Amino acid sequence: METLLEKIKDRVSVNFDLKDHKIYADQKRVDLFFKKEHIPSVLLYLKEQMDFRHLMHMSVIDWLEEGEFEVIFLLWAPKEKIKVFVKTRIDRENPVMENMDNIWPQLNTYEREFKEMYGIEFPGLVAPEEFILEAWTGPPPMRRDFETDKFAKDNFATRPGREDAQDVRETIAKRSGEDIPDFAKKYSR
Amino acid sequence: MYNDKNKQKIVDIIKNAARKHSLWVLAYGTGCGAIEVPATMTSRYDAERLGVRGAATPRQADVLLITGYLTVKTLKRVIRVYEQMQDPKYVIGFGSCTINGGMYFDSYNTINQLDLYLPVDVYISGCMPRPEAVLEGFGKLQELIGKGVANGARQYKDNLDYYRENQKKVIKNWDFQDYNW
Amino acid sequence: MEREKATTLYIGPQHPGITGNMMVRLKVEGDTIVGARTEVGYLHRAFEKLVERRNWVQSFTMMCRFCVPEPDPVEESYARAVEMLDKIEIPERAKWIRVLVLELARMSSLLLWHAGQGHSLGLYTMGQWSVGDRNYILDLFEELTGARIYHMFIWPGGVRRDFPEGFEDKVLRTMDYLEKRLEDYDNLLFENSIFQKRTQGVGYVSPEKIIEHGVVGPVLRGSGIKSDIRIDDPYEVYDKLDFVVPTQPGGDIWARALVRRVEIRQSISIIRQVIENIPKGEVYTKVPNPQKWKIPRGDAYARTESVRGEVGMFVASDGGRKPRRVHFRGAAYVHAVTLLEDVLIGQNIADVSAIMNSLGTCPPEIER
Amino acid sequence: MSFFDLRGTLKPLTSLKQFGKNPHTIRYPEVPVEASDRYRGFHFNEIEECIGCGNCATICMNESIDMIPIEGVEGDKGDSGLRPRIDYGRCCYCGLCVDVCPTGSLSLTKDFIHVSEDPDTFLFLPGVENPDAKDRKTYVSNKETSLNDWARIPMPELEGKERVKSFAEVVLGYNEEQARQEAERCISCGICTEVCPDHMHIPEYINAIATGNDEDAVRIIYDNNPLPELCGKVCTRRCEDVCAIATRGEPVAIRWLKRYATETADASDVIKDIVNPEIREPNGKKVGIIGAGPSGLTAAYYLALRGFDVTIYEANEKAGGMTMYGIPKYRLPLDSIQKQVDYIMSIGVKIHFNTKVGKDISFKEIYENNDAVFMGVGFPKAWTLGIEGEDANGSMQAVNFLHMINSGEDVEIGNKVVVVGGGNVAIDAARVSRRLGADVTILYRRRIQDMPADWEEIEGAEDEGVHMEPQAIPIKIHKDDKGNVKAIEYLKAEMVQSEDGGRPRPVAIEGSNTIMEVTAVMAAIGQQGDYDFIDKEYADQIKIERGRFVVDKDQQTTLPKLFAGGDAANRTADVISAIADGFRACKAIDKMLIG
Repeated sequence: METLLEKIKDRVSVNFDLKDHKIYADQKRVDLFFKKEHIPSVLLYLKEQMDFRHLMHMSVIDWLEEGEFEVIFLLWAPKEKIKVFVKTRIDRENPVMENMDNIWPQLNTYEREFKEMYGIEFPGLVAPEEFILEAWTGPPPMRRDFETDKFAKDNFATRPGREDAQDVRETIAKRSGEDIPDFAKKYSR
Repeated sequence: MYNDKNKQKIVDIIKNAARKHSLWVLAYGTGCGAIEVPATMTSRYDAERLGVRGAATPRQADVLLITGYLTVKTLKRVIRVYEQMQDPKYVIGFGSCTINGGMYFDSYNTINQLDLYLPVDVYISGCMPRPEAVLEGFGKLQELIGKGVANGARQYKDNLDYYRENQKKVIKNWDFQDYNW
Repeated sequence: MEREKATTLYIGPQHPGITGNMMVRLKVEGDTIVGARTEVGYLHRAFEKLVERRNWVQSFTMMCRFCVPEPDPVEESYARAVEMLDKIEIPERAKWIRVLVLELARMSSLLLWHAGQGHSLGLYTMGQWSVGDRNYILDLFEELTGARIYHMFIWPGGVRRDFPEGFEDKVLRTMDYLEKRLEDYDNLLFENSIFQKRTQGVGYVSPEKIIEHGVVGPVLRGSGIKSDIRIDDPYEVYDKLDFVVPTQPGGDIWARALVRRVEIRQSISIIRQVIENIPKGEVYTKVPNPQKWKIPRGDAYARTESVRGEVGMFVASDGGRKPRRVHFRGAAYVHAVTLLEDVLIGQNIADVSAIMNSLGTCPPEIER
Repeated sequence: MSFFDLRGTLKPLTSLKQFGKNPHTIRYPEVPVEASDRYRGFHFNEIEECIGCGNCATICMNESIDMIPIEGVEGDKGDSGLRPRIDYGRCCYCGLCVDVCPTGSLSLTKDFIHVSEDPDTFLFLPGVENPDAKDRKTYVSNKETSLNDWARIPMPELEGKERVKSFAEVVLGYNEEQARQEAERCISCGICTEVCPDHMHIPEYINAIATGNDEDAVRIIYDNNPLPELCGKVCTRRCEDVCAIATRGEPVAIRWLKRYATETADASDVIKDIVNPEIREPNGKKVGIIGAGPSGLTAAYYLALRGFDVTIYEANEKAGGMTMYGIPKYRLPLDSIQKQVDYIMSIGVKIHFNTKVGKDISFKEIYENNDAVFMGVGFPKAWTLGIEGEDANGSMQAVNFLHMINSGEDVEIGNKVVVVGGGNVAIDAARVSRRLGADVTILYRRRIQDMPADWEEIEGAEDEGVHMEPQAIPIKIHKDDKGNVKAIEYLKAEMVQSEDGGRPRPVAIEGSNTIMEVTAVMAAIGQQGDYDFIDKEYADQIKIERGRFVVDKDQQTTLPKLFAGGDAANRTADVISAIADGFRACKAIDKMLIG
């Protein structure tokens, strides 16, 4: 299995500028990292030339701390029965990704979702404005800096009647006269 | 309370007795609880023997089952559906989500308390409620109708401003054609 | 003055023929559909946002809610993805129990499909029967997992409980009963000339659309391609089980119905094999205290064959106590949006409901 | 297909064969339906068994569980006094609360029907509102599938045979991975902090260890304990007795985790770097402290941090008091105390060693030259057995024996030692004697399970080959003609249940005299205070009861300006109480002098 995955990596790296790769033999999977510009041609190559015809999934991860979005395409080769994860990173401040729904029309749905949920722009994407949300005015909700609990508290009131709830740790600290310093509270749960 | 038993006129008593044995439920699966509705309606639990059965359109229905959480987008449609329904009409809140948000209490897209936006006559607890609990809920609704205290629709009319205010707080645009606030 | 030829017709979200809470906006000329647009989002609960606030174990309770009719494949794929990330080996018996649960879920979902497919064509008796019989499977679930619909039974590390006493016999008895009932279903549904005429040649999915749209599951097999994740990318113990993957060349509703007709029988056979071969032993590998459980940085994708096709869970960890990203791939995510829009063109309005049922449209799975 | 499909028309009609069959419709609601034996319905809580740890509220991702005080449940040590209340407007019936319940008090029942027009009725106190649901429990907490970790990570130790060869430390300490794993067992409830005399921030520092922030853990520990490594090695750890996990499993190794965290700082300047304390500007007030034991050092450390000018007077040549001279080195190596004392001195605490109050400096002088005085003098004098022949050579007090060993003196004990007593001191003396090569027997009045010593110590002693002779009452020490110990004579005893319901007491059996040949006898039956150094004019004003200073809750004695702590002021006589006394006194002195 490992050699097969190596071979795939080698074949791709001959044709494209492969930034990095990772092989998971137990999962029959190879991760390939590219620069954003190469993604469409890589996907097209994998689909047309290398049997990776089934697009299992496309996903976006928000690495808030690193200021980047990770865009991942999960491909499956029905004949060889292996997975390829094509990964790239795009800037979080000004996220633009090439529209690729001509390669797989199903990507249209994914791109509409990511446009709405992460604010990633796909130039040339033909789709109605709204996908899941309606009349949404806030920031793209799946971004990590959007606080869903705060939003819910502000907009959807909670039923009163639960105000007498107490925290066990605080109750005990109060009873025994313990002062928990602020820096320790960071670790309280 | 509106219309309590002592003040019910004879004609009301007769009307309510008739109403409670013929509850037509609007077939609108608003949330995940809709999966237990077929089970309740079909052969094992057979709610029809209790006078409960499905109706296809809002104008023919008496009971609006809110089966669980309501997203803001659905809430808008549900309000319209509710307002299209003709009297007598009742709302059953089905499952935890309608009471206090359920497991989606911190979601940015689901409302927490149904009774801020629509009057609710009966709540059924559970996530999701078993068909027995649903039958029990219908039984309770019938009981309330018989007593003449299931007055959600009246409350809605009388306190329309209150409900509208709450609805407008979460529904940012209301752009149904020829059906406006 | 020329009259506008195409009319816009909205079906849903409140419509008895729609499978769940979604809308299809049709452009029709007379009775024929010339354009279709789906509108989803009525059930968006933001699970993928919510799990960012919940730790690895807490998140598992959300998983079954992704798809209401068949919650277990989602639970299983989440559990397996987490196990892949943290390199947890689960006991052998747990794997077998998982297969049993998955197959029972497949059956219950297929019975619901029988009802929906019949209902969409006006055959109401089918619904009364199959949803009624589905309760026997839900009874089994209740006995095993403690809940009828949301089982929350398959969790990272194995399954939550072992079989209760006498459970195996009960499963076999139920299977015997259902097998007999399937003959009745054949007579009522598959032999029914109305059903045949309404489904043959309707809702055609051409083979070239399959690759484009990432079609999976019975829809793929109904177009003549033999593909099943249980065989191609075996998980749990499917590689130790003996079953056939049915295919039909037709590509229409009828072909997909025939595929599902065989599948429910295959499920019965798999369940019997599981009961026969299940090994003894533990059912749960201890995971660390949920409050403090940290998973090393990385990502994993676990895919499971559900009744609608491939469902998968993409899980990414940043090395912390909570998932960084949990992204669910539902079969309906492509079937019910781009593919449905494509397939509906040229069909009659009356067939919309049947086509949606046949494609396995499941709105909660699309918008999560 | 033909226009008229006969088969397709007739086949569906076969369903008519179902006509007249028994319906499978259930007769609910006329005939009630019972849920399965595993159904996850409403909750039930055994109010008596529940300790209010709140783990259910923590695991509940829907925030549907609130901890509230309820009538009839008074919280005391090991019970927060709160009980869960469940909001069925939130609950998703996943049962995780049951799976993490450490006591197993929470369970789910077969009940599932609650229908109401009033949404406020969906708040529910399990166990209080449905006491009859006890018989309908279904989903119960199961130790096998529970999410709690019941088993402790075993502490690596030296083998019993290895141990007796030297004074090397017996407990080896967790390595990083073991510590993380052990810290991950903690459920962060905080029940333990109440029974800790010092109320250390236990959940917080364990959590810091679990997240890999050992230095933060050290900082949190140093917030109210300046001798953590000492505690990490020899604390009596009452916290572990009430640990929520301990109700059904082994408690979290709180002591060993503290030891792990503090051991990572291996020198006093490393500690100083990590803790990096904020030292206030000198405020000009002077505090004198008598005795550099744990309580004195604690008071000194925190007073110095608050800007006081602190001086300690210590009779011995090293600081640490009983922990330095009473605890054998295989339990508490010398340098681990020394390092902490060095750190305390490095922030500005002055210690006058070899200065015995009453001899080298008078109490009066200290009292008058300082704005406040703290006394942590401990119990230096050991009780004697009070039997015939105790003046023989080779008959000694165990405390003195340990003191001599720890100061590096040679003590002649021969090859057969008898230790009388069952406390930690007795075990220590026995194990030290074993390391010196003697055969050791412990004579104890009661049974082994009645011994006040830590069970770990007793087990350790047994592993090392110490012989236990319970229910033995010594009556006489036989001397040989040179005045050396020759043998000890004791009576066997039987345990008699006392009539007032107290614990059984030993009663000697007449005529069961046994004589054992020995070369040394050590008495370890307790110590007492020695307050002769206090000048007469003050001694009258200080109230002493049963050998201890009478102090109020601020550790203040009846003499103003004089505070006391440690063994001389509390009844528990352990390190952590002494530290707590010192910390309390520091706060009180600060309040008294600065306000």
